[in-house]
Amino acid sequence: MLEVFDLSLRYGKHLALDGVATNIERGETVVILGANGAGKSSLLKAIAGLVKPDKGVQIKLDGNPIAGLPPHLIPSMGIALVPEGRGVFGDLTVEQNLLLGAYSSRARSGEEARRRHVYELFPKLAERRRQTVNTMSGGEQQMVAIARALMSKPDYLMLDEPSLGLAPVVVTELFETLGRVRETGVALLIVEQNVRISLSVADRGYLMEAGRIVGEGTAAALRRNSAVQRAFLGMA
Amino acid sequence: MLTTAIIAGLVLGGTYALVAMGLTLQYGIARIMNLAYGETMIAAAFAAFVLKNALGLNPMAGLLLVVPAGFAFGYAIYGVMMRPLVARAGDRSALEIDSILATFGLLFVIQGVLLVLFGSNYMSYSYLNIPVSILGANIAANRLLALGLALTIGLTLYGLLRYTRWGTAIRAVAVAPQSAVLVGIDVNRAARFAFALGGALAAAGGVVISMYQTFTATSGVTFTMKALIVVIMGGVGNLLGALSAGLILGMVETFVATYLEPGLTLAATYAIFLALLLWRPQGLFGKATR
Amino acid sequence: MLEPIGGRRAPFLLLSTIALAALAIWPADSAAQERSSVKIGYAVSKTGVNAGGAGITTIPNYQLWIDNVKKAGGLEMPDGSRLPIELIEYDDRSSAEEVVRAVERLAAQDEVDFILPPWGTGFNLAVAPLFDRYGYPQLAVSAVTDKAPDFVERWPRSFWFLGGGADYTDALANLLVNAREAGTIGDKVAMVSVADGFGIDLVTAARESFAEADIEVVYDKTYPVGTTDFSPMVNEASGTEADSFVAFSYPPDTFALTQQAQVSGYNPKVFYLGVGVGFPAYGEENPAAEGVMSLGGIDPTNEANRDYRRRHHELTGQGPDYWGSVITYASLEMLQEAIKRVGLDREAVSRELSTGTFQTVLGETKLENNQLRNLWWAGQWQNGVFVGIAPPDRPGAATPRLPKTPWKN
Amino acid sequence: MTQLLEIRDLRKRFGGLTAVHDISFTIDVGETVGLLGPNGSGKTTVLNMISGLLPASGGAILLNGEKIVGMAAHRIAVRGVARTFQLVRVLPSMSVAENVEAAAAFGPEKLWGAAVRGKALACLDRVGLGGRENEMTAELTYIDQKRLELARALASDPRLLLLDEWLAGLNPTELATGIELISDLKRDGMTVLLVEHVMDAIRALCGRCVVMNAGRKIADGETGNVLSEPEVVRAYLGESHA
Amino acid sequence: MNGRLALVFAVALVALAALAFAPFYLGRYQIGLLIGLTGYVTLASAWALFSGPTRYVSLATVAFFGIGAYTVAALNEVLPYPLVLAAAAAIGLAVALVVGLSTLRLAGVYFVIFTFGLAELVRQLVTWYEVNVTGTLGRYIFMSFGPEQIYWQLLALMTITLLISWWIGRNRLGLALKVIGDDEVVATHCGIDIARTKLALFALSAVIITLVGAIQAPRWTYVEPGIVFNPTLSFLTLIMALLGGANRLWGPALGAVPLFLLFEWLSARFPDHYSIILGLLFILIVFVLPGGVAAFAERTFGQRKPDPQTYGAESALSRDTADARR
Repeated sequence: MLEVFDLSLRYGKHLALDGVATNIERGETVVILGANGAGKSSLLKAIAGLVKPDKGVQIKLDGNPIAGLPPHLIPSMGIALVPEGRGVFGDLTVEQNLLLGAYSSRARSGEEARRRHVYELFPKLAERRRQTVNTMSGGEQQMVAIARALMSKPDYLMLDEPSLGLAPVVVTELFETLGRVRETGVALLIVEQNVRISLSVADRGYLMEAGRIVGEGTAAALRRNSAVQRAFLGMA
Repeated sequence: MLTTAIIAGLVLGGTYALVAMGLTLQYGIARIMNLAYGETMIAAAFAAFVLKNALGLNPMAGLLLVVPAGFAFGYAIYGVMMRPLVARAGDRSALEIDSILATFGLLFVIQGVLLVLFGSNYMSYSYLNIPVSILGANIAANRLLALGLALTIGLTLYGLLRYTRWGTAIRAVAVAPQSAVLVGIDVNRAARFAFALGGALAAAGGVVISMYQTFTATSGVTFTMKALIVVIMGGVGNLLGALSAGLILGMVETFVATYLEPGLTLAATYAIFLALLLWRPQGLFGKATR
Repeated sequence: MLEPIGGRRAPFLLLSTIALAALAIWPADSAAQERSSVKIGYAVSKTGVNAGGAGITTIPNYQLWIDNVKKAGGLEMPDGSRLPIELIEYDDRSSAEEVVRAVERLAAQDEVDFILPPWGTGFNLAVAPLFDRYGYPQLAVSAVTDKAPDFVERWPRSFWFLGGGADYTDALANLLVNAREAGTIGDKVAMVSVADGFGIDLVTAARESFAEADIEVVYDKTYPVGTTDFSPMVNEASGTEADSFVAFSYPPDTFALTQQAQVSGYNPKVFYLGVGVGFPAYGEENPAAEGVMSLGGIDPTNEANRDYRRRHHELTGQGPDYWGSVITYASLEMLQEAIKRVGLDREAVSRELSTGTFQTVLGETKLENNQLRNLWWAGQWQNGVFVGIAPPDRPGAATPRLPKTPWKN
Repeated sequence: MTQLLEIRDLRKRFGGLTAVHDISFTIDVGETVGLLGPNGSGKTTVLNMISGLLPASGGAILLNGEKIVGMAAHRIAVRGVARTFQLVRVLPSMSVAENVEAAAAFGPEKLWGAAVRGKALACLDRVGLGGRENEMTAELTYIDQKRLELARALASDPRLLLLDEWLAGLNPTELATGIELISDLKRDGMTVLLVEHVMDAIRALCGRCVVMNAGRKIADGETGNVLSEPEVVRAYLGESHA
Repeated sequence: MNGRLALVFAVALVALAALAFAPFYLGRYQIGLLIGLTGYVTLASAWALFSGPTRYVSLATVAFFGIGAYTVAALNEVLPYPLVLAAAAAIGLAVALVVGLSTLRLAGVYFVIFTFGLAELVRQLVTWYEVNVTGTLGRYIFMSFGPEQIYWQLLALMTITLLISWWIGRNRLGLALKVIGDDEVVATHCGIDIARTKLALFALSAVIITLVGAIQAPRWTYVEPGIVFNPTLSFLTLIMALLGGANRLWGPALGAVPLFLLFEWLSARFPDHYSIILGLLFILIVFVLPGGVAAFAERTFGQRKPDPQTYGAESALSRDTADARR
């Protein structure tokens, strides 16, 4: 289980996270909903070790503290992040991106099998393994980013706004793929503005506002929640 | 005559390439614009000189001592001086300016230490200054050694960077350090390693050059500048680019000296360099990023 | 909207910085005091591009001389008393602006008694007006110029010790003519020169000297400072029919040209190079240098000179070069002797330098029209010593050994 | 209706690749047109050619009958074309107000002094950044940076506003505010070309849509009609949106 | 003109007057110091005029400086002095325009190295010309005036440079440069003619630098390419301006004055260890005074504009987007 409790994070004067507590079980799919600036991305970055939380040990993986670890050690704990803007290696080929995905020692065993599996999940990438990623479309790059993250053999895969800037048809396709990823037993932690589609793959969800968790519930409950409907589903 | 010119040009270019490859690693991967690069070379040249004169060690054996020392020096400098600057820099251009300023200081420190230790005299010794005949052209063995070393180092490193996971990781650090972290690459360590490797190459270049070139404690700057030109021509961070650019530059100089006018060799170098920059601002082999 | 760039307080800050700095640089205490020492100052290139040249010809000799005076208990005055030297040295960082300001500083701020000259033709010319304005004698040693007579007219207290380009090239032409007449060589010369003041002055003079001597220049190229690869030039020269190879080169080039000639198996009968051939490292314990010619040289039989070389080596750990070094040292001996004769009055010292006859490591030394004319215009490495061979009628001159022995590998 | 923009057989090649293939469409004064298409279909390239950021390889762009293709970007800007960028481009070393002043000072009116300040404040007010003119740009949240970009575009009094995924990454509440803002501009007679993936916004704002796929125009017409065309559904929307 | 501005001008005027009369009270060496000081303040300020706001780091300083000096050396016996200066400025302008036009596409380190290469190219070409066409390398400059006149000319040039810099900072041009420095694409879409703006500023900066070289040349009597095209000058100018803060009116001066005096003091007190101490100080300054002296002074002496450095954390937030953009 990945647990976060009492996590606070400050950028200068601005309090980005204020005592956040969440948890995610293995195999679970959780979405985090909230306005821009509510602190959703900061939460993912804090878990990935990219930003340092304010104090103490507030992130635990299976009971072991991981907060404060340097970010490059996080993937070897089984936690992978697909950041906003994808963060692919644009100058490298698809294959090289995947090779680097399996960089951590944890990922080396069974790399070949996993690569085959990933190419099965993303057949388009299999066709283009030697193509430089920069020359691919936004949707395909997002696929590369997810495929690369999967190569690290994650237990927990975090995705920050995966649908941003993608055409509707690509978004649909993307979430279908995420559904298949989910079936392989990887836990997904998704930050997404497209609430409707993200709730469709999620088990549970959190609501964030101004750096705090203000609500949580099952996906079905959240879909029924009138506040959520008003704020996120565009229903009056 | 033509073959002589071509071979002489390649051999001269080998020196340039050898010198430039370390700088391209430091600047392309570790993102440190190291103005003290030439001073590192000169320090290595002095080391080879001392080893030969005081201990009677031949410079080839000297390489085995000096190159690891260059690596260690680079490793230490990165850890002590560059790392805090990297951590502090908000963006790439801030790091560029900081590293230019800091290594400019380092340049003076190394130069000052060399001046105190050895004075400002011209240093020269001769090693392997024996003619080797290639296709009718007599070439000095020591310069041939530089070419051989450049080709070996260049192609080996290129192969490593291109075809191994470790090398791909280093390239990833060069192009997207933020993303490299996400796959578990220790960016700091990779940069430090690349910088140290650059230091080792500088040391190798310094030792080899000391075999045939007169040097003084203050002559490092000329090497830095020549190396910079080759690096830029070849495309920042591109080893094969540096290798090719170095060879091309050597050929250009030799051809101008042979067929045109020795007085215009350096002018031709700069003219070609400037023309190339205008034609392809990203260098011969650089990608049009940034 | 747009605020002025810069804080309101910046001008005040700037002014106070200047004020503080001015305090720091101001003369600490210029009150007149009993003379207990002789202040001698110099600015010379300890760093920068000129450091190499200054480091071999100028700085060690200044050190040696000052050490020597110290050991003798100070500079002797006309009354027989001795005053220690108080030394002030600056680094001009090989910059013309710095050397000018440093000499101004020595003259106006430190008010030294004598200023020793900087290294290099250009820098000696740069500071010449200052020496003149402040009335300091200028013992310009490391300056080769054909215009010395003009300069003496312009700056009557300037002294020029190294002759002009034409002196050297006339001597060289003369050597070649003699060899030609002896049937040793033909009358063709291949010539290269470095593109800076020294190289150009000499090559220009050489063209004239050779033309007068009916020597044909079949290859004549100039290369830029910083050239490291000489294979094209050596190969081209080697392709000509010339028996003589002449290079007006600087030390890095001199060494590189020699090595390149060896590698290319280029064995002209006369092999004459520029600055650097006279360095001990070039020819002492290096049999390959046998027969190489250049500017300068020494008389190996001169006892004083031999003693000087020994002391130089003892103090600085390196031997002096065979051209400018001993002359630099001799110029200092002349200064020392002039002070002994007429005291610290700079005008009188200048007169004495101009007219007096001195016993120095060069032997009896006397300036003609403020110039040292009794020089070795050409020398040759013979058995590990760079001996003077021209003018041939000068006492102690060795006989040129031509053709040069082929390179030994 | 007067025609403001006319694009005729516009083409763009990058090396061997043709990114935009003989596109033609027009925009009338006061219209809001959506430019849709899958990622990589060439929408942003079209936008870049209109604003002068990229030179066209062929074809014509006319603004009010004047040929602007081949013109330098700053001259097109002065003629009344303003834009925002897909990835926000604010000026990081300058304050919020200065960001907007930059456009007001060099736009068609070339304001200076008090006028430029007034104009900037008005534009900031309009996008909801009133009172925040002295903050540093880097301190702003993503959405405020987007607002700032719009304010900057408005400060040059554009006749044609090009918005490149300006509404991307907003949640429904924010989206509603954003749509409201653009509607206001519409009401004031602004002509807008909108590159957008958010279909709610397209439906709410655009009377007409042009759809691209693989560099070619595959549909052009009234929004409702276009979005139900089978080719558009297949290439862009997917079944679930049809 | 508001009160504060008037006060600043008054103080500056008094300071200027004091500086102008200084030669009457000072010794020759101090005048020499002032020449060096005003020379470098002018160079650094002129450099920052273009490179500060646009962030185009130029190493071509010595190319123009040398052109100025060489023009004086070549023409001082042919033309009256004012015309010599005018000729120098004209040549500097012409070269700057050619260079400016050809480098518009270059950015970042490419521009840096290009400008360095340019300085070397000019030096090589001048050398080649002298060697092959005039047959002599060194040139003599014998002028009838002393260091005071050189100083006054430099002081006037410095004042003009600072006034221009101040004027640009309050002018539309200054805003244009800042926008260009931040983002050229945005600048052009704001309606700024980047090419013309950059070219104008580069040329202006180059002409001032050329004039500094022309005015200082008579100090040296003898001029040859190796002396006037000494690349150290480019580096020193850059370092001074960056150290002081190239984005502020007084920044370059705040870098040039202490550094110049530091060089002077170090080379006098520690002639043998000068390089080591200088280098260490340099490194220390980089670590202790990031962002330059001017930024430090502002932080210490009064709150003005927040320094981007202190917002490192926030900018980390937007770094992903910023990088994706590159």
